[in-house]
Amino acid sequence: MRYSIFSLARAAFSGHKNWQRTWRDVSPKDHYDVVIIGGGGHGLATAWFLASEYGISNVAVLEKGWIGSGNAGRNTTIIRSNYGLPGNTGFYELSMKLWERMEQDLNYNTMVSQRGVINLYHSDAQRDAYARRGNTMRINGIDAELLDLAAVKKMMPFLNFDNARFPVQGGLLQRRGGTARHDAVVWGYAHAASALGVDIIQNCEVTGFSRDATGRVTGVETSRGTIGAGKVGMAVAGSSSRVAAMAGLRLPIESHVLQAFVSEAIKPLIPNVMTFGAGHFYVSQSDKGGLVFGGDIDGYNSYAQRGNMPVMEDVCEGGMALMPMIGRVRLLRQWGGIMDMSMDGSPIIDRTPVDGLYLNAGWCYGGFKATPGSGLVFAHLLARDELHKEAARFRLDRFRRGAMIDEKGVGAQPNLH
Amino acid sequence: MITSQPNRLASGGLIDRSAPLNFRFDGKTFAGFQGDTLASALIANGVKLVGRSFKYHRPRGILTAGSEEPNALVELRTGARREPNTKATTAELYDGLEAASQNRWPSLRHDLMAVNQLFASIFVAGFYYKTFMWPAKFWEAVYEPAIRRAAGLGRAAGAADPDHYDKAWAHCDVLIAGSGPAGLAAALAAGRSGARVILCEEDFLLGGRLLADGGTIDGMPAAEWVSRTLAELATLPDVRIMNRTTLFGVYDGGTYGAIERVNDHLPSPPEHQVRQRLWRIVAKRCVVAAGAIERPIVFAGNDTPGVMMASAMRTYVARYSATPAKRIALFTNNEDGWRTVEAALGAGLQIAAVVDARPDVSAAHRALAAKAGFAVLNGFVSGVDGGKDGVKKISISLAGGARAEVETDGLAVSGGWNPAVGLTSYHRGRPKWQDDISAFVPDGAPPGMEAAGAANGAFGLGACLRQGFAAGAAAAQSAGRDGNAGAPPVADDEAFSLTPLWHVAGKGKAFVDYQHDVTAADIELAQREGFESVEHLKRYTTLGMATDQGKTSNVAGLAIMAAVSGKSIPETGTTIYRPPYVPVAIGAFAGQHRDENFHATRLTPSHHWAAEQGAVFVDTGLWKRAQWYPRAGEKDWLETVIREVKAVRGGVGFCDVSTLGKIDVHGPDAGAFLDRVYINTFSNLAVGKARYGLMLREDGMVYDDGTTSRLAEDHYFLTTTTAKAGPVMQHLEFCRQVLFPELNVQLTSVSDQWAQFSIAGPKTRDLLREIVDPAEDLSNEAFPFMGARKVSLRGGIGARLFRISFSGEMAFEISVPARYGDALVRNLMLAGKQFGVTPYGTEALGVMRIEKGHVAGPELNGTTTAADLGLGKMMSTRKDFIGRVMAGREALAARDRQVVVGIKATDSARRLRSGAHVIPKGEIPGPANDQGYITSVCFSPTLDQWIGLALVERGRDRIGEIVHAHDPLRGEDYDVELCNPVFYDPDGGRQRG
Amino acid sequence: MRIVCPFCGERELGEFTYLGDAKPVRPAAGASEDEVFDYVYLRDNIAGAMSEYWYHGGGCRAWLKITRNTLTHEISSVEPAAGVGARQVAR
Amino acid sequence: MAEISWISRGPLEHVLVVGAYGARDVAPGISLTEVRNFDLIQVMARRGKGAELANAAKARFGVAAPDAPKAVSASDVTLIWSGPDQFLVLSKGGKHAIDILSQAFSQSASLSDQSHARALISVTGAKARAMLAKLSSLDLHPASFPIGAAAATSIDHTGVNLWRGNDRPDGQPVFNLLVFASFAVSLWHTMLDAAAEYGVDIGFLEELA
Repeated sequence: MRYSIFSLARAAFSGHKNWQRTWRDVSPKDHYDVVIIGGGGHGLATAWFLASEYGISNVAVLEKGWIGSGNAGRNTTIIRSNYGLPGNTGFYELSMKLWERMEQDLNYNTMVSQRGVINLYHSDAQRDAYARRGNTMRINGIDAELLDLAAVKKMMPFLNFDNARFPVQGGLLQRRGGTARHDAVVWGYAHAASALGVDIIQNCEVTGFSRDATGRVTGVETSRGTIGAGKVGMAVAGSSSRVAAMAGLRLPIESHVLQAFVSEAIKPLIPNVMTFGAGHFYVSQSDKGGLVFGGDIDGYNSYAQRGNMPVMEDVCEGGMALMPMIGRVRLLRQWGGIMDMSMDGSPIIDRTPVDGLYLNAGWCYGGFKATPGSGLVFAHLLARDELHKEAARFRLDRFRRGAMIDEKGVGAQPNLH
Repeated sequence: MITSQPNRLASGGLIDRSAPLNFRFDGKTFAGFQGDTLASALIANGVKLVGRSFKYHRPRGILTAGSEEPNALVELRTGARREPNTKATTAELYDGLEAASQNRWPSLRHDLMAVNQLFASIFVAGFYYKTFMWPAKFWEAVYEPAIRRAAGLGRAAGAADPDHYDKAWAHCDVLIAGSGPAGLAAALAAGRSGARVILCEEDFLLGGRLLADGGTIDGMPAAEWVSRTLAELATLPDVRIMNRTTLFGVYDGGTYGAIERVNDHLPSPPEHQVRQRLWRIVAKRCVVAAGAIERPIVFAGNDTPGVMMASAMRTYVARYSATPAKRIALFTNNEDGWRTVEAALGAGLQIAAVVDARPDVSAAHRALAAKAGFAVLNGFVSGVDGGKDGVKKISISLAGGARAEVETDGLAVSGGWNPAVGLTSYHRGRPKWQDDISAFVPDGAPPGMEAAGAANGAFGLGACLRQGFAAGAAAAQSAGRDGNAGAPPVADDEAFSLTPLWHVAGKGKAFVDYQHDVTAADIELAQREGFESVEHLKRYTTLGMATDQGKTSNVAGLAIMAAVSGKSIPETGTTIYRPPYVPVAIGAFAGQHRDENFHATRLTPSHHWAAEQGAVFVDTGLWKRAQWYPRAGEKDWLETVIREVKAVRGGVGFCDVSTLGKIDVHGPDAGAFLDRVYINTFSNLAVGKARYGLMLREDGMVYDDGTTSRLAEDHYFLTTTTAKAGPVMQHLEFCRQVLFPELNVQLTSVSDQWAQFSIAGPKTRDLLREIVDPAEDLSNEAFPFMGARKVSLRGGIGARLFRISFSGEMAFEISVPARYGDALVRNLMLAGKQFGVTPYGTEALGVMRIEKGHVAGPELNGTTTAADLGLGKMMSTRKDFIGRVMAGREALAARDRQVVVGIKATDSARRLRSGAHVIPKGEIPGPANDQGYITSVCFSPTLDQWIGLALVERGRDRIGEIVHAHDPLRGEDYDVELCNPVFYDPDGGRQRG
Repeated sequence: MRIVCPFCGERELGEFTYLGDAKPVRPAAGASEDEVFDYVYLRDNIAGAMSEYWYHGGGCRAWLKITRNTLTHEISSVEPAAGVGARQVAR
Repeated sequence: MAEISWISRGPLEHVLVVGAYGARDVAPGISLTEVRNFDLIQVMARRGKGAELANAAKARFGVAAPDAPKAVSASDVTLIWSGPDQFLVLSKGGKHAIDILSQAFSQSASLSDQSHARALISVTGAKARAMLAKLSSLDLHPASFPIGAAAATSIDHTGVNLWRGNDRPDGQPVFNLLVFASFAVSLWHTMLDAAAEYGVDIGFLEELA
């Protein structure tokens, strides 16, 4: 059923009794050309691109819980392509371009809002680092502006400019950056992929891999039986190591908890997405009115999906330092997601040493913005058995070769990325 | 003109009639009493309409009397103290309180946004996902701004919060949430057992439901029992009662979060006091006696002002002497709802009728009805007639199928009680369904936590007391306190009979989540569209995501979902419960850490002297460092820095470098230890000598650099960069304790012990001779380049001298004990006057290091190897060291790596900027020919032009090549020449001279 | 989280810094690039009880080997690193 | 030749204002006293020399060095545990200075002078615990932190050594804090903020009592 204001109006007359399921409710078939493990944004996007771009629609997406129950539904909804290193820059811009057409692609309003993302700087050294990054972006055809203090004051007069411990000096702005409605991205891909014949199977947990005599993966064992597959793609960020272990693989990944927070809904206060450069704090305001904010990971391996107080306090300290007007705004909810923290802070999209098994992992805390791009390049890899040119550096063997993509420059210490 | 309080009873209640207070709501002045909440005072003044809903802007009244309130949200206070979304039901009244309704325009009574109700048939759950997609550009320009303005609730202040907050720690054996009968009984038992007890109560009064419902405990009225209990608890030295304090979260290891509203009951905090305090409470055991929340029944018109929870209705009557209605109707499915009838009658109010969903109303209740002259109807309320002025009439579907109508101005609703399962579920434990009370009760509580009383599904007063007491005693005992807990308080148990009823089907909007305008029909739609999982339901309809966190709506919502999807309620399950239990001000989480106190500040030993000189300071990590020392008449910082550099290169200057990390490395294996952490060798360094060292991370990238001196056979003095002082210390301790425990070495940070200054320039020795004991020989022969030793200073103090140079000049670094640092600079100034001694800041320091081609922070960026920095030859091939193997990986040895090289503009007048990229000359910039970037730049007074360092592909093989500096961000493009990074004195003759 | 430092007693999380999995052992001098790669980059990333290194940098500066469940954050043992304090460790 | 003089200036000298601070309508609940001059030596046992160091310490100071988080006092010295097999020697000028102690412990320990690396602040008064609860995560209840208890801990993310001295004659507890010199001004302000509501009495001593 096509969605529009007209279909809504028509439905209103019938008391909304005629709406159908957003995605089909199906039982798993015996065999698919491609089985994707993980019904998050990346898995569903991969399925949609397989069907829409690569003509492969005999595809199942297996989700152990309900779709979008992992990080797709726990993130802070930011989209941007302001990366500085080869490998990341082109890929995230590919993703950004796909965001810009997502609603029309999917016939689903994912509320992509290009309200601007600004990274504030507080020192000459930070300014220089952002200048380097912004110039990289421009050289790659991505919009970037280096704002001075006056421009930041004009754009965000509510920041603490007067008595700050680390005064704001300026910022790197990507106007095309912004936010999108995270759940809608999941539902939109599910809706569109399902319409193209993709089977979305919830409450279906993968418990192992079927392998043939050569060791090739031929399918997956699940809580709903064995499902055969020509190829199996993993898109289970947060659980990558656990699923990979079923195939005997060890990954350059640690699982860490990242907390996020939302305030009570208030009338529009913050126009864009901001990151504080002198503390761990970033924020945007949702269309519903809540300030959505976060900071650093808690810093220790965790699968618990919940965090502790020191980080919560640290984040709020950053928020108050940056804009003391939020002191009386109340924090409404606190939650945590499991991040696939890779050893260089960048993702991995590649074949694995196991035939027939493909990996999409290591998104650290940046997976949401990558959703459409990740879907496209992973679909490309699954369909063509070759790396997409914009994801050619996300290889699994880059660590062994020494070709890390380390934006932060902190090395093989995941909790510092 | 202050209105009278028409709906205030003449006597009774827990308000202080001798303390009248004035307040304003939406600009109108009212009167109330000490002991009121804003809600109770509004009720006493006959105000029924207090807010508008989120989506449809429907008129709303007060629903509850506690922190579960979804409707009565106001903007409290004004100006910078304005607090949006404040629950009138928990806001304590104070004299002069100002509140305004929110989310309405232009006024609460005449809210034009209520036009949304006309489109209600379109604005169903999730409608926005299906439209607003065309044209694509319209989202940011048209649709989204309109939605954002319409959404949201109250307005934040928009100005810096003028109040202060702080944070504190507390420790106890037994932490108790709630001061109702279970909580107080738990405190008694634990306290008597000798436990250290903290009891948190969110209300300003202690007693919980006893405050409104009374009862008899130990043969005395509940109020008397409460005051006796509090008196006994006050005699126990380690029992601490914290009212106005909400326990909002439970974290690992028995750490709990609580928010104390220290001064929210006053217009503004007294001087030196905070508004709120965040508590981190560490408790061995926790008893959750947080009570239960009465749940609504979903029926058409259930959001009309004047429809109120039955327990809230009697709270207002009994506790506040405020009457929400004159002629009350009750809609109940359980026995407890009838208590509201008793309370109302006791206060002299009329009962219009009782609609009881249960067929078997007790004879006692029927007798009461007969006596008081009201009807008891077996059936359901199916409609409400009324509007913003309140309820006028209710329609009833009688059990037999007939309909009835009853005129009333206030409908009390009781759908049963839900235990407050928040705290017990915050570690992702899922509450379990208990059939006899048709409610979820705690299960899977965090370690050390136990629920008691109503929070545990025990609704009888006697049971609450028994459970609370037992839980308190058990908690004390498991915390190792086994004193005599004495006898538990005793009370009878009321009958509890309930017939589950969630939703009365019928025409008209029936609200589940009042604040977010989620109706029963929305839930049915969500199910139809496949959003059956409760988490999907929540996200698709926004059920339970409002400021009340669904305290009144979640269970009803999932019960309706269970019904339409043909599952049981426990099969349907609950969503994940997430802290905080009540919304908490962000300012409280930040506490003292805002403005200049966001982070601590570190000052160097010469800071106050530098401030006296008018130095401009720069933040370097937590340090304040002198960036330059302006003099009168200098037009800008550049002029100042040029003067400082010239003074050093032509005479002598000094700079405080105390911020460098300093580590004493002691022990017989100190040399062997350093050999393993540095790429070069230190075990063969002679005593009295210094050496530059480079450390890698285990992944082969450069970690840090610095100079390390050997002061004795078994004592090295290691320095780190300012930025890495802490991390390097941690890394070295890891090497000492974990990687190389067999080495006999000891590490101590001495960063703060020594005031360290670089003294540089051709007249350095002249200046030092003024300071150093004449017996010390500073000649090149006696104290050559890279010499390091202790010396005596004139006037009798000891110091350390290091013949090292960052500037490229003849230079020493001198260390004195930190409390002499101030005296040292003053002595240097005095003694150096004859040589024109000049203090210089970090900027001049940076200029001279670039002139000299020394790498620093911008080049040591964590992605460069020793070879990239031109220091590959330092890597010893004769020993193992951290990072050696990984540094050899193929991509790190690749020919096309970006390496450090010098740059200078071909146009000597051209200013350079860091962050510009390097592109081959004549090519159009693109990802394929982006060959590097400029890392550090300065104006070199020595060369009289801007120079810099850059990381450029094969840079060292391209010396002399003209390349293009491309800086689109700043709109600059210019040619630069790649050159030797050592611009100044490449032979090093000056520093060795 | 609370960690019972064997020297200082129970302390709050903020005093400690996390390093990571304590199972990988640094290969001896002369190890191959593959062995060192495995040590530096590959992780079991256990969901369950895991042995890991923590540093009591905000206290006594001891490195600790802690067994902690990554699903629940429950700590089941804390022991000092081999070379804590003046412990004699054989070469 | 210029006149050279070595005036010792402690880190708090420019910010400590003797007298009352904060709330005035109450009797001061907090007294803060800085001690400006002292010798402070960090002593760390060398590998396998823990017992030897203990003996040498006993011989030198007449008391056993603490092997648990405690502070022990002898006539002219306080030994404060600072970590496994290490302690701080706090004394009044001269007698236990680094050069002297280095001789005494040369066989068994590594020593570093910290005399100038720290500021020493003593906190006392009826509200001392309430104030410290805002700064320190430790449980300072008398049963948990009795006289002589010591801790290496953190305040405002910065390392401190905290120990409880003998009670004041009026029975109020005394908490001593050694804080890093470069952080001292910042922590001093933090302490004043925490103490202000209770009323503060500020003073200093030139030498350790």
